[in-house]
Amino acid sequence: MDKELQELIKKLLTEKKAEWAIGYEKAYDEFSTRPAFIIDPADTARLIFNKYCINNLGLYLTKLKKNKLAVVCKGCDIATVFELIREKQFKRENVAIIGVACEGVLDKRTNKLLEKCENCQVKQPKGADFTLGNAKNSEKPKSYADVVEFEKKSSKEKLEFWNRQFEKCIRCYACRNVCPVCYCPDCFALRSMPEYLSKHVDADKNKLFHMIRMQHVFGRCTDCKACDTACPVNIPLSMLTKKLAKDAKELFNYESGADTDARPPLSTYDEGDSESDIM
Amino acid sequence: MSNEKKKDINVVGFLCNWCSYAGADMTGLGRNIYPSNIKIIRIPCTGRMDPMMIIEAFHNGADGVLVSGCHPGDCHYSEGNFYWRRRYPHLKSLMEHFGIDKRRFHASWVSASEGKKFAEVVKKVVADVKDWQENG
Amino acid sequence: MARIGVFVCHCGTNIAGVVDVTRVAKYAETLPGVRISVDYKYMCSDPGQNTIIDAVKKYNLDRIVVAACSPRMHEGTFRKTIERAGLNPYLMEMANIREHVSWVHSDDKELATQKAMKVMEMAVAKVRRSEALSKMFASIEKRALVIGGGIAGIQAALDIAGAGYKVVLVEKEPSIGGRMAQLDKTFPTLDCSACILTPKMVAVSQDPNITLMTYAEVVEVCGYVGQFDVKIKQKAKSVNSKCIGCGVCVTKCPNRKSLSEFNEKLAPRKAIYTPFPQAVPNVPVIDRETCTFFKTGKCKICEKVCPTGAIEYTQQDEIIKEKFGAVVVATGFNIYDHSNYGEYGYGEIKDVISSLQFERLINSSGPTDGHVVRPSDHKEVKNVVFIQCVGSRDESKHRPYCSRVCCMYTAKQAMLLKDHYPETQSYVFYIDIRSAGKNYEEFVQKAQNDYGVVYLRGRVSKIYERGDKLIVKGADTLSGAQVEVEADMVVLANGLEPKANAKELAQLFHMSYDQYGFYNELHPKLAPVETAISGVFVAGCCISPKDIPDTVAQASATAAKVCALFSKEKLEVEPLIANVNQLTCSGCETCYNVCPYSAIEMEDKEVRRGDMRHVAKVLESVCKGCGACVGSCYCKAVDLKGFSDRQVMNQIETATTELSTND
Amino acid sequence: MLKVAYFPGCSLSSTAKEYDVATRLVCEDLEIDLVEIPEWTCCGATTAHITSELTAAALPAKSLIWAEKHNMPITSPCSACFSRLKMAHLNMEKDPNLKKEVEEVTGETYNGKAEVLHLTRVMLEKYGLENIKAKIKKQLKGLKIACYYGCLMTRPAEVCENDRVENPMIMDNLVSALGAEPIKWYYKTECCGAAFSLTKTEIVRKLSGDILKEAKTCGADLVMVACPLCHSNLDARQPEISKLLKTDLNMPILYFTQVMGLALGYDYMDLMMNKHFIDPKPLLKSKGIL
Repeated sequence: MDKELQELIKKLLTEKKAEWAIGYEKAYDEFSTRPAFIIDPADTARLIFNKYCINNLGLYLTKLKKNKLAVVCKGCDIATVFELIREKQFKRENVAIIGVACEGVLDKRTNKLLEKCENCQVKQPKGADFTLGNAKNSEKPKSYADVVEFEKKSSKEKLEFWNRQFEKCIRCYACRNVCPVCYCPDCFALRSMPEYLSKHVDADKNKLFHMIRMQHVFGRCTDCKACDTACPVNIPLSMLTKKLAKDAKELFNYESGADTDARPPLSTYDEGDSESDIM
Repeated sequence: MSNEKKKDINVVGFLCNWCSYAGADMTGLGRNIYPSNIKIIRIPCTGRMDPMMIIEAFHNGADGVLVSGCHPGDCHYSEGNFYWRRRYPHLKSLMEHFGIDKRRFHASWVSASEGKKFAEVVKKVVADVKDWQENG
Repeated sequence: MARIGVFVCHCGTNIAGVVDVTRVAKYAETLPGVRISVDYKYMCSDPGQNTIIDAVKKYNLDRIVVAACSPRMHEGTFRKTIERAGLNPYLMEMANIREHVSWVHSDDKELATQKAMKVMEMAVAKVRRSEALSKMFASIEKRALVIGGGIAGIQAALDIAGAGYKVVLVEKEPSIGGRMAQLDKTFPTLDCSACILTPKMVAVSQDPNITLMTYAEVVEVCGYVGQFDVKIKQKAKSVNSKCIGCGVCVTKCPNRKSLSEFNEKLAPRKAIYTPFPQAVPNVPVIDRETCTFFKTGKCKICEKVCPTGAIEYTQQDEIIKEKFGAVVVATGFNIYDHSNYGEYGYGEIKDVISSLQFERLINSSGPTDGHVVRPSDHKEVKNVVFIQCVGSRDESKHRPYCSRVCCMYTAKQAMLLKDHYPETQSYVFYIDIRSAGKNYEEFVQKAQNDYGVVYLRGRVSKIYERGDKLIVKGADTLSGAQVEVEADMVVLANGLEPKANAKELAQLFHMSYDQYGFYNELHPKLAPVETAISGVFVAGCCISPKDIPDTVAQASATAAKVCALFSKEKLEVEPLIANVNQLTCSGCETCYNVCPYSAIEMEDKEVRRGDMRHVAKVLESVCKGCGACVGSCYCKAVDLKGFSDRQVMNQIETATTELSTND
Repeated sequence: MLKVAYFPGCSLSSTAKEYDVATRLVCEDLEIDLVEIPEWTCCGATTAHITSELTAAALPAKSLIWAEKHNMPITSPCSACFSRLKMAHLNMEKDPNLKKEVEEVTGETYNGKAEVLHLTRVMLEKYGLENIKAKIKKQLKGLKIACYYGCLMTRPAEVCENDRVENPMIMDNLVSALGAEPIKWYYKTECCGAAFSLTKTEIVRKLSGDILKEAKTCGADLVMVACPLCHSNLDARQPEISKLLKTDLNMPILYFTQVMGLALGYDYMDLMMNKHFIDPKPLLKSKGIL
């Protein structure tokens, strides 16, 4: 597949269909890959795709202010690209999506498949401009069993759980920096007028940061797990992003990144929306 | 978000200017008594209600939060409360996931003429928060 | 550092009777930035306001907090005060320690005082982050819309037109005149309703400043004071402007399947009709629901007989768009539907009639030419029972309010009956007689003393038919006896309630209404014809039940309000609107999508040198300041003047901390 | 087949035995399965509800719980029993504390799911008027019937879910369906004197007398009732009332299931009409029904 990929990108760059191409290349060892940014068609030989291509390259689309881009996407990463198009961060016609079939990626720390790759519905990418390779989608739907289990805890237990987690947080903002939809020009966490978040680092303030971040990405987060994987202190952020996906589905029957023309759940309404909990 | 030390229940109420704030004024005109635990912040419309402000309120140590607006269809700005009606269940669910008990976060529709209802709503919110504090 | 002045009002004993105002003022002094703190008996009085102005000068204050009543009451007053003192009016905040503290926490003075201190502290915290805002002006379309062509709408239209402004009067029915046109005589003078109303109706039709739109309804409203964009649906009358009102079509129409609305369904009417002979405009309409031609495609008699060719079957409903600077809503009332009263026969006993039906029966141009006969068998009546408070003062029917006019019109009806038929005897069952008004009590006394009307204080428990009589069983609470009256007819004093679609109309304008659907005044005493929506005024029974003189007075009051508005060149509007910090805007278009007013525009702009971006911008003249954009912007690029994140966060922080001293 | 939990109540096993017999016969014929609640207890009428709220709720609760457990609507032909069952149900719904207490006393839980219906509603709404019509064997032509509802079947309106308290029509509609003529009269819900039956009989004589007199004036051949107490006041007291009014009223009082039984082809003795003080035989014979 690597050959095919290299040829395709070479063609796109040569024909000026893309100014930049974003793909993966081998990093410091055989278990590591890193993003590769290619301008020169002659440079495409670096490009690879394998089970260590864990990064969501959609992240770089908002950072590269270029008109024409080509990006290598696993099936799951396409949702991110679609979401960013919906959020008007660039136009559909300006990005060539190169979908690559994927049997799941490995967390190199454990050498295990990522949890999201089990029951994956998009091993074979959907909605790409070019698709390379073949893979069979899982027949089982995405499982929310762990979230459902967590929801059963009492609020006190939940509070204690998160307090322990955020005790560990060092506020490195890695989660935010790898998040493709955290592209705000001026993040609330860094503002001083008003100071939404104290710069002081403690469990309480760390939690405030994560609560607000999670609220801000509701209906936008595609549950890509970039933050979860990036966290250096292993805070289970997946437990939060998955909750967002579950709520969007259950409360508003909405799935982020499924449709580039959709109205996200909080920027629209229905006159018959439920209000059972409102006095 | 430690509330253990505090004795008195502390509820922050965000009231839309046109219906619920006026409704709360009506509560006064009717001399309906309600617990003094609630501190009211006037906002133009529940559509203005940024979920972030509610998270900030809990972070600052509020035991309870109430957001109250116009009944659906009555919004002074036509649609504001419809947007709020979507933010509320989402935010409540997310807050619960973080361990903010559901008894601490409430929403209501109180019109400009429902003075008595506002008093009842405040009583209910304070009772719920108390229940959470006492019974966990 | 801010230089804040805090002014605590006693409001006589309204606040000071519960809250220790001196403690509140003392506490204020301990807050950072507060330079002076004063308490005073009536802050809104002249000397009170002067205290503020003097303090601004003496202490060089730049921000003010007034702890007093609701800002909905006096925010405007105190903004003007500090403007007089040379400050920007938006650097003042009110702490509501009356409606939200003293009046609702009078059970515990200590807690009330502590809360008052906190509420004041929150206002200080907010004002610290207030910004000077410059005034904004909007243009005024000097045309008024009057909705409802009853006596209130007619009076308002005439008064506004008389001042030289253009008016469009919209009426749902084919003619103006409203309820007053249905009445026979009016209390307490017993002058004929039509005789005093019809000249005004004619004046409306002849006034060059008034455009009359009958058989029309308001269907959509956008905009705001000075600039209301209104869509009016002109229903197809099927009769065009060639009509000269000769009435041949009505006479010849063979279809009399409908019951006359104007005659309260006591008589049939034709499919082509004018509601009553003195209708204005005197142009008939075709009721397409019942018209033979519209139902079967055959007939067309009216077209054949019309001498001017005015019948136009192909007419369509039309939507007309108009711009108005102000609106008067005068939609009037319906009477309570007594079929909800099982004890009075569920509306199924023919000779138990409503008060309006009685008006039509006794009116000489009514369906019986003024003969008061039983609807069931057209026999004349001898004994008539009147029952008061039907759908009024009745908790069980969710109508606890008094309808105000029923005691008077019942007395009137009993007297008119005796005048017409001296041999009749009337009985009135009542709860209390409420006859407050000029010459009203005398009028009721006259009914009792000169006309021999028997007043029985008590309610009726049952009416039933026995033979051709009605048996009325009730209580006379004054004698303690149960009474039974054998009557020929029972006339119910139906209470007044809002029009069935009153709520829908309110929602078009976003006016607030009470649980019954009566429109809420801005202030029940001091702004009785204004609503919370500036530029929208209300008059007559759509606010609450009232008699004709009060209705006319209110209508003229709305006209005065409209004229005062139109006398200005430009309209000052609140600058409490949204603004976008384009540097932090990501261009996601969320605000653009949620704005109810389309007040957000997206533009491609170089926000910094070399930083070309797709960003949002607020159209200042369109924004109404609802803040839906602020609530949905995750980049925190939009903020709302007067309710900014900095202000709200300061309030939250203060609200959630304890009082800073033990005082 | 419609299955209904049946609460006969005390009267139906004594003074109103004929009501019980007729009801069971008719239901069998209509194929309504009346399942008598095993070991049903007193509904608590008149004594319990004026003395102890808990007893008033706990007594009927046992039957309610049984009906809920067996997933059946619960009915009683007696208006007083019906009223007590329904009241207990509603009071427990309104007051969770009361429900808790009742659950402690009875040792069982109640989920508030029992559907309490008066027997007339079971027949006319659950079973259906059209279905009844289909079963009729004998049209009751020429019979003028005054339907008397009394108080507890229709009031309080919110308890009985009746929107026509002042002029109920449910039994009148039944009478029409059976081929007889319901007379138009307005004493359908007047008080019969009810529980003063034993303590202050002069009140009963006056009030029940008014009702009987009105029925007579309006041309009724017989009065149809759906409550044992109404029946006993109108029937058993009738000889005294006639004496008081100095006229022979001779107004037979029949239970509505007895009237239905006639239309379904049962005879005088099947329906135990011989138990009535005012014998309906001469009337029914003269109309050709017997």
